[in-house]
Amino acid sequence: MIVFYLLAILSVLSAIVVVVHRSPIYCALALVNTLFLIAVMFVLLDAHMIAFLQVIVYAGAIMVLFLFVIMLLGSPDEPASAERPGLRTVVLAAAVVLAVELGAVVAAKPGGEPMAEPPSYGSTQALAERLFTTHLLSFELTSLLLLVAVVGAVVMARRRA
Amino acid sequence: MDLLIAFAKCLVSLLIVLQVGVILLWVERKGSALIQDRVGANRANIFGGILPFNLGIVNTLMADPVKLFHKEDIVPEGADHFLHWLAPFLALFPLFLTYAVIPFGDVLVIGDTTINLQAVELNVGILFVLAMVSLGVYGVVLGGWASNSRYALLGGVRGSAQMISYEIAMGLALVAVVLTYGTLDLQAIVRAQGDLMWGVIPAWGVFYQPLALVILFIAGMAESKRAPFDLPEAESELIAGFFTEYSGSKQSVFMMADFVEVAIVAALVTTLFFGGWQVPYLYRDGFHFPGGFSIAVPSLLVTVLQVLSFLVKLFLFCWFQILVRWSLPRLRYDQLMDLGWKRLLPYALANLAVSAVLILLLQGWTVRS
Amino acid sequence: MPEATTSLLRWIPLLPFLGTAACIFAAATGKKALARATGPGVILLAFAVALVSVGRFWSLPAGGSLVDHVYTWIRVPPLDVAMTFRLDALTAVMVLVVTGVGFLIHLYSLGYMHDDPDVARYFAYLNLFTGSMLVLVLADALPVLFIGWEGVGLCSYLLIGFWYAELPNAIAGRKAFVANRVGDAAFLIGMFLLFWSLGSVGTPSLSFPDINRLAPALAEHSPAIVTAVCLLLLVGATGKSAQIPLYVWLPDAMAGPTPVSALIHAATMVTAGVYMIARLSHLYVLSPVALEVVATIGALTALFAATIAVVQTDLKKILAYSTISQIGYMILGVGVGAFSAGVFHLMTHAFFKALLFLGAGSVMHALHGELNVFKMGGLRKHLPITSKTFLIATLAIAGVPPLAAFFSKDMVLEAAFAGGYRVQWFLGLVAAGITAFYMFRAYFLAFEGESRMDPEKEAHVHESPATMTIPLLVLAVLSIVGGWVGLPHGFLWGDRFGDFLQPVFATPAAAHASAHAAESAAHAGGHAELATGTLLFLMLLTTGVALAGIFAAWRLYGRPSEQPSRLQERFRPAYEMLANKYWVDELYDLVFIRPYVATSRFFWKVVDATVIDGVVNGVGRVFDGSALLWRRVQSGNVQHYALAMVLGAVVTAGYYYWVAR
Amino acid sequence: MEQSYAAVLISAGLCALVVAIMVGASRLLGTRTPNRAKQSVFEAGNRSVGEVKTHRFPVKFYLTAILFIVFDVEVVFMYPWAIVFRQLGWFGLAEMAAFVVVLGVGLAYVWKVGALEWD
Amino acid sequence: MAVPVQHYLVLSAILFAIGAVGVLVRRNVIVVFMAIELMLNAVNLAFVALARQRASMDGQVIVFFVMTVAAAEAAVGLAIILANFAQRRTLHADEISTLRG
Repeated sequence: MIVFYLLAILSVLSAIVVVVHRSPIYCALALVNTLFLIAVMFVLLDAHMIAFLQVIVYAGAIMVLFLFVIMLLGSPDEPASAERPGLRTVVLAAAVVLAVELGAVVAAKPGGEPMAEPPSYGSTQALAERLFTTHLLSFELTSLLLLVAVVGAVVMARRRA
Repeated sequence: MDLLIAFAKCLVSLLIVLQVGVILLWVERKGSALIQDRVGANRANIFGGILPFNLGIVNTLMADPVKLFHKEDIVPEGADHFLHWLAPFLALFPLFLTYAVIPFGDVLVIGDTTINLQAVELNVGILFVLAMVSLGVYGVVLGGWASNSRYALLGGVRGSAQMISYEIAMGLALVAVVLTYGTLDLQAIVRAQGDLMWGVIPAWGVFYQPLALVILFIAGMAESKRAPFDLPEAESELIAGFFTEYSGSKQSVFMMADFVEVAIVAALVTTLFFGGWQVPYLYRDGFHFPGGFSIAVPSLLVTVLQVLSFLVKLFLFCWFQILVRWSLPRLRYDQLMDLGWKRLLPYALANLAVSAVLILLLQGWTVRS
Repeated sequence: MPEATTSLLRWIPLLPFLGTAACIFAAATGKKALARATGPGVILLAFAVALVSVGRFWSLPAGGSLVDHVYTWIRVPPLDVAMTFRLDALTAVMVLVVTGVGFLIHLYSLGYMHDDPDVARYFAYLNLFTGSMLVLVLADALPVLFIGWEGVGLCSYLLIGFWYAELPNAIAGRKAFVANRVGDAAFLIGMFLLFWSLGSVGTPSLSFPDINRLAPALAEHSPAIVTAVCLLLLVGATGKSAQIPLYVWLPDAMAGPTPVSALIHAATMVTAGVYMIARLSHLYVLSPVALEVVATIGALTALFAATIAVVQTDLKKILAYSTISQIGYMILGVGVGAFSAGVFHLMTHAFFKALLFLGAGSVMHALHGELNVFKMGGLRKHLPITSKTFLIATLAIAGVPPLAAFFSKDMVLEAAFAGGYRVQWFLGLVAAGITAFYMFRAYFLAFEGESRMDPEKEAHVHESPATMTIPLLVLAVLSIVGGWVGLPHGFLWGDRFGDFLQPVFATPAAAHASAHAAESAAHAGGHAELATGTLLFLMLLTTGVALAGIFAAWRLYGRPSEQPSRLQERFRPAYEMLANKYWVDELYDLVFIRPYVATSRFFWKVVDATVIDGVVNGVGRVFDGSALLWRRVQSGNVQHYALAMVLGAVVTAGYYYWVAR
Repeated sequence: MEQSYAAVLISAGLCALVVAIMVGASRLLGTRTPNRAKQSVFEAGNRSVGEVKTHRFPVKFYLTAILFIVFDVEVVFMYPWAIVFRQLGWFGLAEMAAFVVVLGVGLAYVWKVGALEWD
Repeated sequence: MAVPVQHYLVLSAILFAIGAVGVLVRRNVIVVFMAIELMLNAVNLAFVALARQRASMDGQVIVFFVMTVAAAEAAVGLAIILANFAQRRTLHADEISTLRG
């Protein structure tokens, strides 16, 4: 219980850091931190496999790619003047409203007690069985997605040379 | 009570890894000296003169840390202090954590409580290892980035590129192992290696997945960024690469990280391919030799023996890595990448395919999980 | 019905298709030698396979059949079409004829097309054609049959327009295609109707065994539908088999290379209709009306085409009309319920008609494309083999005993007579006489008498190469002995052929009893089987008619005389009518084509150009105008778009929260 | 399960503590006498010129990272597969074969365009 | 003991909104991308929470796929950023307003 709220607050804070910090690399690190906290929440939600995937794929791969780009481009801290106050207020307002609404919508729906779960719930076994039978097609399509991604990325990246 | 035991176990594994790290430091020095026919580190002499004899290893164990910790901590100008501190932390922390899931013994039976000799009993241990390893990159990247230096940056980029390149091969090798044992639980894998093939040969992973062993070993050594894969550090050209700008304890932490990584590779190889803490023919109640005759052994002694066998294997493979490190010349960067992408990756895939087919062809081939 | 499964049959059509592939490859890479080798080679192989499988079939008990289930083609319950090949007696005959005669024609083509640059493409088409026909005859279900049905249609189009460089050829090909389409449409509708209606008497299916099984029940259920189906299919048959009213494409089909004409007319395509009706005999016998129509169309066509043939001057045209009329006989045969007779005539016809066309081709070869019989004459001394074989074929088709067509044609007529179709029988009889007349007219003009060729052509007239003459000889032999397998009942070994085919067909007895009892009673004392006396009489009658025709031909054309032109003068109008083929083409042009063109023009000019284009352009303009307005929104700044998205999300979420909860 | 993750937390805490101490040690124990020479970035004796952060690298490194991501995901997909492999049998093998083959095409492409060539 | 699923959902809504703000206000395209990843994660959290609520693995499987998509998206997106940077020498979102390359 407490663990969750602790995590929640921390994650919100570091998410805010992601959005507001001026140095991209700090943003990246804050994001990694957020991802970790979310991973822990996954553990709380009995999604053990997913939690580790979160760390491996997001923290271990995607964020590394971000860091790479930041290093490759040596992206400088952006000047605070870049922001335009007018837009900012609008956006903030919109965001707050959105958050409230979404929160309200989901909170409005009665949740009740979580359904009883089979002992194997969240285990790699259970995930795998689902993934490789019911979601077989999506799984195979994923490979196509990745293929396209790699080709596209290579093409784009090599254009500079 | 449980928490206490857990705490104790974590402490033990931490101590093991710490000691292994420091000892490796000494082994590195003396070992390299041995290889190169030198005397090696022989100046430090604690209580010199007071004691009639030289304390040998103890000198290194004491002297090195003490010296390093008392050095000045220099942060270059224009560097980001926080990141400069964070980098070494992130370099070492995940490695320590990795060690927590490695089972260093079977069970310890005290009275009626049996304690599983594994600091963290995760049923997804291998994923844990993989996750931690994948985090190792951050230390390198940040180290390079934080210390506002070209050498460091170059070393950082190189290092991270190298690590991720070999992570794939490593991951695939691990998959092959998982395929063989059908579980992600390291302890279970070790236990599975307890029984015998054809009643004689211990069913160690090395007999099932030789190629995976080789790949894992090479990839692991590349991960640890030591010769012959030490381009990111490359004293001779990059002056320690990403931790060029580090000094004192921070630098020692980076070096420590290298040794710990060596230890972890050794531990992984031991656990996955050489039966971990298993002693051939030794079971919880004693030895049972193929011939049928057996020797009863008290359970405590069994545990001790098993832990010992684990440590022995561990050091064996550490030593092997040090041998390699002092024997082979450094790769060129293109060679490095070729090895990673054009050799290990395809081999790992092929190995996986072959094992999968074999498993299906002769189901009994592998240890059931 | 005992069945033996085998995987042999699939190779019979498959081989030609492989050949097609090879030839296309050859055409693409210009390897003519390859095409020359594979083209005839695969057909020979197919023939061998066919022989083997027929031999296997022989060993089965009577009424048995070989079955080769290749795969399930369509499964959309209740429709379930299996790609299955079945070889029963009927198919056995057809397969042997198609592959055998087909091979001879291929062989002949080697010589005939020797100098043609496109020989590879030619063989590709030819193989495809043969393969399709084999699918057609081997098919065990109506849709599968339809594949071959369409295939031969397509190939006829391709082959007739083979020398597409010349416009007439292209047009002729198109004509053939369109005429076939009309028939095919009807065929399809018939097929659907059949399927749909079978649903009302059991699980609908289109495989022939099921059709045969369910047919009686269907006839019980609603005879009208059976008739409708039969007639629709008949229309399809008239398209393929060039019967009234859809025969018009065939004479023009002469545009193609002569061997192709031989293939189309003798072995494969045009017989498809006859085969189809014979195959569905169990269905047809249940609809006396349909049978009546079939028989009438057959007889009419036979006479009609024969009369046209009388005045043609183009050798191939003559043969073309003779084909139409001969097929008329076959249709007549199946129409009067004497299916075996029809098929019998089909087989013999395959022999002598192929022979005739190849002979004609040989003549063309010698005369460099000259086809006008009045520009020939006296070829006998130049082309000994061709002329002899041609003579044999002519005798055969004229129905002179004991050559092939005598027995088959006679059997058809006698069946018609016996069946009480007296009118049709009479038409057929007359047609027989005319046939004999015009065939010998052609023969005399072309080969006898003194030459009317222009000198420089006559200079180097030469007999054709062996590859062309060998098929001639073989076919000649077949044309002589081909008919002996089916003697009339009671003579020597009798009608072996009919006995062989009997298990396949439905006995038309039922049809007789129901439909023709009345007339039969009126005509021949209601006795279907003929007394030997009557039989003999009939045979003598037909022979006599034939001889009369021959004699007439000899009187008019056998020796130089002015009589033909005089007759021509005297019966000017009749002559005109025949020469213009009863103006049928013009009629069709008037009735169908012009109105069609007119309507099309209307839709093009008015509907399409004005209405549709107007709308389209209008829409375009609307957007064009509004774009001027909207482009302001497109700043190109991604984040503005994102903002829009978020606002949208806000609104949506708000809707769900406040409105739709 | 839960208490095993508790163990993770515990050992994480321990490790964090130890490492933090090790890293901070010389801040506590070491002397601090900063001066320009010490602080200056090492450039083999030369004076450092220009802005380091804007120094850019060959795109090759980036390509490597992309490849890494793609294959990392592949590997990640393989773990669950390996777990249930014995249940899936040949079918499972076929699935993964299709998957890997497609990605293999990607590797082949990258290989062919020479993104793996380091000169 | 168990945290009601709504709390997870609310949290994910908040994170989502924060991410949206990042996407909208930041000018550095790389950071914008990070914000997008943040939003993706917020959604993942919702998925897993609901999966737990309904005791069905599908939610987790979908998260699996979302991660894959995120990986692909990051790879391509960053590649585009690189190419764009090579052309215009900028990471400033406002200045990247044409598709012309």
